[in-house]
Amino acid sequence: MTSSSSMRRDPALIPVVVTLWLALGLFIVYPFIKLLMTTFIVDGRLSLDNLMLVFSNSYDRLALINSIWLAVTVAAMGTFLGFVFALAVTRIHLPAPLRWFIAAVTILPLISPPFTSSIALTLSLGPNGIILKFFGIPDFNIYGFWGTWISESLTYFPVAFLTITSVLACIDPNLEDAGLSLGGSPFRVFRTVTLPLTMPAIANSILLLFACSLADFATPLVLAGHQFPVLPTQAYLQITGMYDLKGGAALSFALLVPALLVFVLQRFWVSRKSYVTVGGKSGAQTTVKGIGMAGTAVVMAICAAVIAFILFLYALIVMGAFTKAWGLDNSFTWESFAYVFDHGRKAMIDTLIIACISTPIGGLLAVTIAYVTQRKSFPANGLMEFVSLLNFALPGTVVGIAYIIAFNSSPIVLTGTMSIIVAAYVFRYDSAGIRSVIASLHQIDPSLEEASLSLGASSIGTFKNVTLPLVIPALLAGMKYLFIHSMTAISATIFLVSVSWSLLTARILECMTELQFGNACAFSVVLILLVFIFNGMLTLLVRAAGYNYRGQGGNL
Amino acid sequence: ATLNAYTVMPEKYASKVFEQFTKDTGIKVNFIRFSSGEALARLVAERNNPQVDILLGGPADIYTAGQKDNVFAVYVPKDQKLTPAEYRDPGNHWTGIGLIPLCFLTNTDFLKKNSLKAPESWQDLLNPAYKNGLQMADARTSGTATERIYSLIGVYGVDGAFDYQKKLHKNVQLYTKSGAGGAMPIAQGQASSGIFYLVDALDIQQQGYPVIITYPKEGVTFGIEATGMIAGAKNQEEAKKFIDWATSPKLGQFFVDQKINYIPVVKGVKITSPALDMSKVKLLKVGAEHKGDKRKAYVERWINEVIR
Amino acid sequence: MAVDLHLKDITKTFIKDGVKFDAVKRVDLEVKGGELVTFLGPSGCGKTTTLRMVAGFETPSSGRILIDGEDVTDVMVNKREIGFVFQNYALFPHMTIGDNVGYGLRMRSENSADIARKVGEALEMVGLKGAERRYPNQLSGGEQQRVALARVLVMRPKVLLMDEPLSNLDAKLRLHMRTEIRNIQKQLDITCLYVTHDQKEALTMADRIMVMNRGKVEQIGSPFDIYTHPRTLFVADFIGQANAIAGTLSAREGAERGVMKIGERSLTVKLISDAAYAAGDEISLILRPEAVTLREGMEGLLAGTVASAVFSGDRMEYMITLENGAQVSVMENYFPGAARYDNGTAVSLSFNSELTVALPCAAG
Amino acid sequence: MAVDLHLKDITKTFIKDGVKFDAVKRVDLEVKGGELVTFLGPSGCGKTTTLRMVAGFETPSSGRILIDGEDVTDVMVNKREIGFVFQNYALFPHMTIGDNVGYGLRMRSENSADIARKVGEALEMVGLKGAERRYPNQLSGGEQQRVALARVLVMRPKVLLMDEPLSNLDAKLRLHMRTEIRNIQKQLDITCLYVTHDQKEALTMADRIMVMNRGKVEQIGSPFDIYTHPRTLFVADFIGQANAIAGTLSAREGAERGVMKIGERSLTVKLISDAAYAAGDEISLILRPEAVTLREGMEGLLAGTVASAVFSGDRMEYMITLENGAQVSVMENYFPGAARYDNGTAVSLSFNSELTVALPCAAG
Ligand SMILES: Nc1ncnc2c1ncn2[C@@H]1O[C@H](COP(=O)(O)OP(=O)(O)OP(=O)(O)O)[C@@H](O)[C@H]1O
Ligand SMILES: Nc1ncnc2c1ncn2[C@@H]1O[C@H](COP(=O)(O)OP(=O)(O)OP(=O)(O)O)[C@@H](O)[C@H]1O
Ligand SMILES: [Mg+2]
Ligand SMILES: [Mg+2]
Repeated sequence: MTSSSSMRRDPALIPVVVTLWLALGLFIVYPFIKLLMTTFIVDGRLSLDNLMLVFSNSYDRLALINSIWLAVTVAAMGTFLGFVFALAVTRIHLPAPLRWFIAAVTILPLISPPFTSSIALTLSLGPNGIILKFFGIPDFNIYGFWGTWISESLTYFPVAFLTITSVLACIDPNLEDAGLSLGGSPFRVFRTVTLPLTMPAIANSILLLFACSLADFATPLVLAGHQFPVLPTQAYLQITGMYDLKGGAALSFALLVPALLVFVLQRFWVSRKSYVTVGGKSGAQTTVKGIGMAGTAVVMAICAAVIAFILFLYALIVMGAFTKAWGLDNSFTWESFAYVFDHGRKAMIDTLIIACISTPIGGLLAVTIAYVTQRKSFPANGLMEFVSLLNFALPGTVVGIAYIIAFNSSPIVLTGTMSIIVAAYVFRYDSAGIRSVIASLHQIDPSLEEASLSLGASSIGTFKNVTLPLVIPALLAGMKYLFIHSMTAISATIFLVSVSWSLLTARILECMTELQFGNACAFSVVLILLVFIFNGMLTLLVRAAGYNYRGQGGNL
Repeated sequence: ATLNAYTVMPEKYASKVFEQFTKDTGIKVNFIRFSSGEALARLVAERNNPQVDILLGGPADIYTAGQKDNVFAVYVPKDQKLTPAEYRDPGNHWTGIGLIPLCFLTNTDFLKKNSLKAPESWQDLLNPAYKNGLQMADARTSGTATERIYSLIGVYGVDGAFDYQKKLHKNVQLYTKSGAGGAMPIAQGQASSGIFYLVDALDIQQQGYPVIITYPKEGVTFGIEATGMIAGAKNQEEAKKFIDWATSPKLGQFFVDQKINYIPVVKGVKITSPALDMSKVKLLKVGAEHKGDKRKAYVERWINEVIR
Repeated sequence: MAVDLHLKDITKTFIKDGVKFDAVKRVDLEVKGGELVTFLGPSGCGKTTTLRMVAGFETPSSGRILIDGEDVTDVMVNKREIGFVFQNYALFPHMTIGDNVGYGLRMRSENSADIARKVGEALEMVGLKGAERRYPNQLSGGEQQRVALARVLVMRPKVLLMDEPLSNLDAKLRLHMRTEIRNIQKQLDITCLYVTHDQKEALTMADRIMVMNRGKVEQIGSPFDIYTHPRTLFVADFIGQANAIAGTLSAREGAERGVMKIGERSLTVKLISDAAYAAGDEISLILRPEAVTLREGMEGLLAGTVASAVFSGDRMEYMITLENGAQVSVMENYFPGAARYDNGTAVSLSFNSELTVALPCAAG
Repeated sequence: MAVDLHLKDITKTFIKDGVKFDAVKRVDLEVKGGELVTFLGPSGCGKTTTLRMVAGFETPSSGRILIDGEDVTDVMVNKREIGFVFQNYALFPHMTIGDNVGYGLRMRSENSADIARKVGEALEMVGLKGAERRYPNQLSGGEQQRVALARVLVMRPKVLLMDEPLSNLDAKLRLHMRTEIRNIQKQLDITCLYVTHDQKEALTMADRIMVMNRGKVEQIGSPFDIYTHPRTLFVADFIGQANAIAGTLSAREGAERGVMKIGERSLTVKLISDAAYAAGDEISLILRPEAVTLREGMEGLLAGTVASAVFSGDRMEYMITLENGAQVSVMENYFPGAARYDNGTAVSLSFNSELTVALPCAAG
């Protein structure tokens, strides 16, 4: 469907596109514009004073530069780690339990309830940190760029891992065979064939991580200290500390410029080539030949180190959950869990309900947006793609505030309802799903869809029976991400939670601010368990629905 | 009848308070807790269609800041006279319910290791032994931090206060987002000392960590925990009942009975806890002109002069 | 029941190496209901592209496509009731063979017992009985191709578009499949376009053949017509081997006949009726190697000497140097006892001039 | 320079529909340096699998592979210096045609001027001059196949493994490519395994042919051998058409000769030397349709009546009913003036019994 005749040819899709635009318009564009107006219309006139004021301040200019630098480095490191892990599970012969273990560990940092992991990190790498003591490193100052970078890279690399794995698994190993038979060493074949074919995933993962890091204020809030101001944190402080909503919002809008730039770059980068590796003529079923001894060694070493570090951090949390008073009275106790089940049951249930509602909606939305923008030629497809990314690239606080401003007065009043929380999650965290499905779609030969159409399936039928099952790994990745964030995200929802809905992470945050470290840890442990259980169920559910395709290549 | 509320008090206190209120009046309360800045941001954003009826707790200055956006309603509580005038808004937007002084919180292991005495003067914190060891709140997010500035102004005057902080900055390891954020690291020995509201310091001490609470002999200021009604509240009657209840001796006595570490301001409540006994502490009063409007200027000055 | 198909002057323009380029150039073709037309032409001449436009995967840059008189140029693929066998199979990698073959039937909501039965039959027809549960990547190339074929045949579509459906099958199976396809097609009166590179396939299966070259139609006609009366040198040479022996037209004898001079010899040749010939024009006599009989001696229509003789199983391939120096390739069935001519032997060439044609040289 | 290849009893077992199944069963083949062996066999018989094991994409379930005497069974693909043309092309979708073809040269770190020149030459050879900058998805099926071919030929590997490299090309181009491949292969003394479904290709290109069936080798031999002396009915029938006329062996005359009784007639036939025949055995005479000459009358080796006669362009295809009721197909070159026999005509069949063989019936 390269021609622009989709609309004429396929009127059935028009309602779909209209619905998408309505949804995006309502939950992304409308709040965005409302916030823009609040920010830049002063006394009924357009005024950029807010922005000017902010950027006349050299500290904020520094913050912008820092933000971009941080986002670039986090995107690079996170994508690198994600790629290495993806290689481990798809291109190295490992026993299945070990692969599952690796994949499971990478989920941990994603779950990392806000603040708990940062605390664990400061306990290990901070002043007097356990790891520093162990290795006898004296003067490492975690507060600043390094701490933030380490923490964000660690937190976000799983996003890259999920995106890249689903694409890597679908690369036909016959192509690698071809490279080998032309005399390339396993490593060179990896570099010249496998790696470039993963480009759609890499580009999208970079985009995601860049936006993620650009919008994240929580990590820098704890770890950046004052020498390394970043913009989202500045915006947050401006709003909550200086009670200056407009200034804060204005700062956040500045973040959109680099995000847009990366978006355009990524599109350009990916659009120039073809990455179709899932075709209608299957090569022979073949085993992956790996990436060579040296490559394998490096990959395994990196994985082992990162996994050890992650496990260490989370072990601290688990220990925290079982000790009376961390660092003081390290005796074993169930008290924290008793507290959690006493006081946290409603939060658990509420959180689960919200996550369980958001996830399927988000999944559907992600795959439809990706499909329509990639496969159908409707006007403003590129715009739709970018709009869908907008909420992701803005700091959560700002999105939260935009939502209250937009949905707290007529015509649309949603505050206090669950739907506003669900909408905030779906339209913010769906980006991961959208981007990874897009990356995955690049791999699929359009002739498969043509075949389905020619066999009498409608566009919708084709989508359901052919496209969807082929992008299931990517979609599943996106849905997991959305689910996890629906369970753990806090920045946007702090403004949207209402008296009738209480969320787990809000409780964790409370425990942290009230210095109940043990309770916070216990909550975190429960959260982690819940996420694992539900993730597993999600996977099983999708399998049970008959979606079993896991790519022609790789092991996963 | 129900009442919807935001609170800035810690959850564990707020839930007890509201429970008692329900017991006393039969009015059910739904509430959520926020940090003070978040609470205000949310109230401002919801101005056109307020979701709650009252705000409980939080320093008086967020109430002052909120007045600009007409967030709070004017209401004169029944027992207004029982609260000294200096602890309530002359415009009747808010009324104080408790005081919390600043204090120093120091890790005793650290003191032992360095053979130091617990700090008893602001100047003690400038001791190079504390280098890279102090954690305290960031002025941009935390009421605790602004209170710190007011105290210093009270002691050293405006310019002197900033000069002092510039020196102090050399010893600071981290400015935390929340007022209490540094308390746990001090308890754990990651940091040595810091400046906190007494509530937070007591919290950590009562958990049994090796910390000591001291006060600077030059004096400290205190924050006023307040409460107020939201403009356009949907449950006006219930809101008024709550404000009446909260500003009456009932709540003050409840603080004392439940060992909630605020110092009640309402007349007729006797303080029993030795930790809240302020008789040996020099408490400073900062003129209203410094709070409110000046606050923003101070914070900016703090950003530009201290942390850079 | 059978629908007819009309490609009205369709063109498809691609951007190739930065410049516009017509992959298909004003192709005009009417196909009667139930007719089977094969597309024949060199690799890259636009066969697939034409077929894809008929199917609706591609929109023509200009021109219209009519099915049964109805303009379907802007109609969705799935509304066209066509069956398409892809050159690259386009099997669904995530479905078993059974699901692949049953896909279209499921889309039509047939009941599952029927589907299972039909799928079984179709697979049996292509020699893959019992392979229902396997996945495409567990099949050999030829097996995959047969699945692709079964998937479409099971649908009994009104219009069948096949893009080299048998290219990866062995000769025996190909013959078998060819017959099956032709049977189904005739039985159900399906209109069919069939791309193939196998000239024999094209000749034996087709009602008509369309020969394409560089996006343009060279000739459309019955197999016999195309074989015996190619209108251009290209067609002559493309369909089987052909010798083009240069000479001059010394005289015309009516619309379809003339006298041609080749070297010293004159012979009567057939001309194509609607081309412009004038006496004295250079013309080429198209002579198929297998249409020539060799005799020892010089008595035939043309004569020469054997330049090379190669035995290739069932036939002898000779290269003959004519008296005027031109090289002519000749093929004779070989059977034990048949005459063999050695290098240097003087031989004469005879052929039925009714079954050859002389083309104006410009027509190449 | 030329390396030889030894497949030592290799077997490959797959799990198919839940049961173990040998896709390749104890294949044993020695290929001399510089030899070209074609693999011929029905779709799904294990040709690709065998080739893939030689390349090293697949490890044999048992057996060894030796290149130049050295056991390479466990050597990585890239160390084997082979060139592999994939049945499904396996072009790199993200690289231009130029980069695809130059890939191997870059892996060898040749300098870029050389690479550009060689790539240009290779593309020219396959008729894709100037296509360097395009991407595989902008090429037609046949063009892609040619790129796949160029990508390997440009490498001049020591061992060339080709899996139906010409299946999507038109006859003309196929002929051309066949010659090119054969030239390069001979010139550089490359050892080559070549899978094809085109029997003609197999017969004309190969030094030797290996006929496979269901994973097993049926016969290995020179094209002439395979064609004239098939060892099994399968081979006989698979290579071209063959009539198998049943009869009994009435007497043996030495190792290679016997008297066969078909109906009332007796004739001397050739036997294969190393098979067990006994007088009185049922045997089948393998007779190729094109090896038979028809005469009017009853004087030949066999006789019958014409059951059907079909004209197919250059030949006549007859079906003859023998005196004993067996059906025999016969093909004769047709040229104007040649004799034609109508239905019902009594004809006699003659053939050179040296060029046919009679097989024990069990050999089918
Ligand atoms: N991964 C696999 N699992 C199970 N069976 C397989 C697998 N790969 C191939 N086969 C089977 O092995 C047999 C041999 O396959 P192979 O690809 O070698 O055939 P081939 O001779 O190349 O056939 P073609 O001419 O059709 O390409 C086939 O019957 C095929 O179905
Ligand atoms: N997307 C495209 N962009 C540019 N050129 C293209 C594109 N698709 C096809 N072409 C060109 O159009 C021409 C016709 O292609 P088409 O696939 O119709 O050929 P074909 O006749 O089917 O050839 P084959 O027999 O090799 O399959 C070819 O020269 C091809 O290179
Ligand atoms: Mg084609
Ligand atoms: Mg094969």
